[in-house]
Amino acid sequence: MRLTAENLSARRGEDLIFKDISFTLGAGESLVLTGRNGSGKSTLLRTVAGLLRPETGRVAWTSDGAEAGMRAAEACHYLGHRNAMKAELSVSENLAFWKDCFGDFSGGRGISVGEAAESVGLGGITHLPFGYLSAGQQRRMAFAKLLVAWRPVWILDEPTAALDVNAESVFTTLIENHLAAGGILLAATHQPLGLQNAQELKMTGFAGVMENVW
Amino acid sequence: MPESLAITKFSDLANPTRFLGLAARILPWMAGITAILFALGLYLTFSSEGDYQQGMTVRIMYVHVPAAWLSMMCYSVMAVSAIGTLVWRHPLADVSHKTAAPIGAAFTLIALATGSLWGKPMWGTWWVWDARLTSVFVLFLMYLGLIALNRAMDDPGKAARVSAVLILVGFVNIPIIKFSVDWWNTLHQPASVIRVDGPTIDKEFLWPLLIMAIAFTLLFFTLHIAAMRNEIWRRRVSAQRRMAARMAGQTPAKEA
Amino acid sequence: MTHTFYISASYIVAAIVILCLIGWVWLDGRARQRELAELEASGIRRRSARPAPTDGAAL
Amino acid sequence: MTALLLRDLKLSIRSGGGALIGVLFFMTVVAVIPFGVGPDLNLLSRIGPAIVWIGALLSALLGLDRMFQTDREDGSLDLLLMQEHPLVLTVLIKCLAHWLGNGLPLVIASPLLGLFMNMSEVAIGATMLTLLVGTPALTFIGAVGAAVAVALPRGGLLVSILVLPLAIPVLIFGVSASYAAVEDPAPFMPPFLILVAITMFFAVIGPIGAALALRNTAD
Repeated sequence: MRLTAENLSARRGEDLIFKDISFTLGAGESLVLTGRNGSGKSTLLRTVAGLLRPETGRVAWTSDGAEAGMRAAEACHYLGHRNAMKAELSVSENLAFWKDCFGDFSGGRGISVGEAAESVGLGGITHLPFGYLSAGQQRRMAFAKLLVAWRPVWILDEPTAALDVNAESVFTTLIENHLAAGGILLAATHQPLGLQNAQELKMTGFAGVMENVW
Repeated sequence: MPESLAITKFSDLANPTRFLGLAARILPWMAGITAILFALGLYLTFSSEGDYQQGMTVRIMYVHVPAAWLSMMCYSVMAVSAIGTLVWRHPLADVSHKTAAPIGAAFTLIALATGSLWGKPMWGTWWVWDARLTSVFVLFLMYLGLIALNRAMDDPGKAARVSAVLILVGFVNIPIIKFSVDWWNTLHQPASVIRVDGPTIDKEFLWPLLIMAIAFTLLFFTLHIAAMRNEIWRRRVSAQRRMAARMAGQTPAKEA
Repeated sequence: MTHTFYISASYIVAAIVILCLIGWVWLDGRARQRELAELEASGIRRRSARPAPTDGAAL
Repeated sequence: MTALLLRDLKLSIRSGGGALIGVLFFMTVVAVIPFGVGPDLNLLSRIGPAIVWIGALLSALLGLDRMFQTDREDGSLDLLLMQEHPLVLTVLIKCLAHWLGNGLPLVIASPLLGLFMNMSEVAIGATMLTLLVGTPALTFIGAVGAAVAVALPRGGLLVSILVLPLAIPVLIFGVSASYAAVEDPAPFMPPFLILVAITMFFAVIGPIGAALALRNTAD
């Protein structure tokens, strides 16, 4: 089970944000991206998640059961800046929808909606409309979305923004459990997540304009 | 609690809790009286003779006229509530004009449908674009627009103020509807019950019509009070849910 | 078509609309009361009702 | 996939949903026509099918820009793009939900407006039938426009401009089938079958085009 990136480069508009990034992550391994604002952390994460087309290079997922040529994105959970939850629907409706839509990836099972809300510490309020929750609570529920369906790779973009210390420790515990279960983590963050033996990749940003094109 | 004295005071009726208590007490009575009046009215309606000019179809009048009357009265109730919202910033006034809109739309729909069913045998067409019919149709659209406006806004307080302004602006339509048959020469017959020189309508039709009109009016108030009670409950549920969400944030999160 | 058709049609239309209206108000009220009861059951009360729940406030 | 259909339907019915507003706009547009052309019943019944069709077309355009926009704003679109299901299928389901929430109410409201335009019973039936068959095509065409405009600010206006020219064939055959039902020499079936063909054609082309646009506008 391996997530591989080879010679990735990507651009935003005409600017080359990064180039020639390669890494390999096996079961239980994690990679934390650091760097100042605009250094390309989010861009790299979106490229790995298949939401941006890489300028060069490729992202590949290899494991025993996987068919050749499968998109790596299908093995990933992506938690971006936005929570991907509807304010009009209740928390449980939101989570149940995503549970149904995601389906379980081979090699694991998601937990139920109630248990997922319980494990982010908000068990009693799943019947409330998502819009009634505070920003921190919304973020926690968005995190619960990762638990309802199994994906080996978690791609987290600033997961702990808008969270207090207490909730951060809950997140760290959940991430450690995921890694212990053979998961892979790829995260961008300002705050240290408090993970042991995580690899770190420092993004510098702006690798130059596309001078070879024009 | 010394509530027996204060209940007569208007300002205390403002208290939603007091309103709920009052509503619980009078709603069964109102519903009962409405049912009795409807039974009586319908009995009189079907035992009366037909009109020599319009034949049996005059019986449509006993539904059509009260519904048309209510469509205008409901808007007037909403306009008064809108003043309550804008001038006194009364929470019950917000609830009142919000809940009256669907009821008004329903009665306007009845007036339009029965009018159409009356027009087909009388005029040979379902619909004509004359002043009375058009202005009632505009009223119907205004009701629907107000419902849509209330649904589109998240904050009920702001929605109430915005729709109150719209209600008051739209109130110009009510006199137009009332006097359209006098001002313009239309197919629709002029008023025959409420006139300065007394009703021109035959006594035989007047009684069933009056009873049906009172029954419809009582039905409106029964439904309106019940709908207001529902709306108050809805806002309570929403407030308590918000509070529940806040409280869940304060309790320490459980370690997974 | 006979006049009876138009008369019965208009009474039926009026009856259907009014019954829908009554049904909506009735069911809406039932649903709201159930939600309030659920909230009550999960231990959430109005602030004014918490010390000594009276009839009116507990509704 | 059923989950996506149900979620989108729920969203279109709950507060802020477009179903009621679309119908209301439809009624208003058709109701202002008699003020413009005068209350001549013969004239109204002659132009009735065309007016109802144009009203339905404009109201169908009204809600189109929100089709992918809301999902993009809250980030759901990213997650939908990542899934295993083919994106074409996801788009097709979203189109279906959008039509059920916004298109079908227009079809249901159209007989009422037919009465207001003094149309005959046959004409009303024909117009309703052609709208039932034709409005899905508008949704499928609109999906391409909505997907192209999803990343743009003020995309709503642009969607209308992009979609209207493509919707003209639907309008032509919808209206001509409605007229053919009432005017004797012209047969009803040929334009109606062409309308069915157009809808089926766009049911294939629309989701493919929209999926392609969504993949390429991601940023």
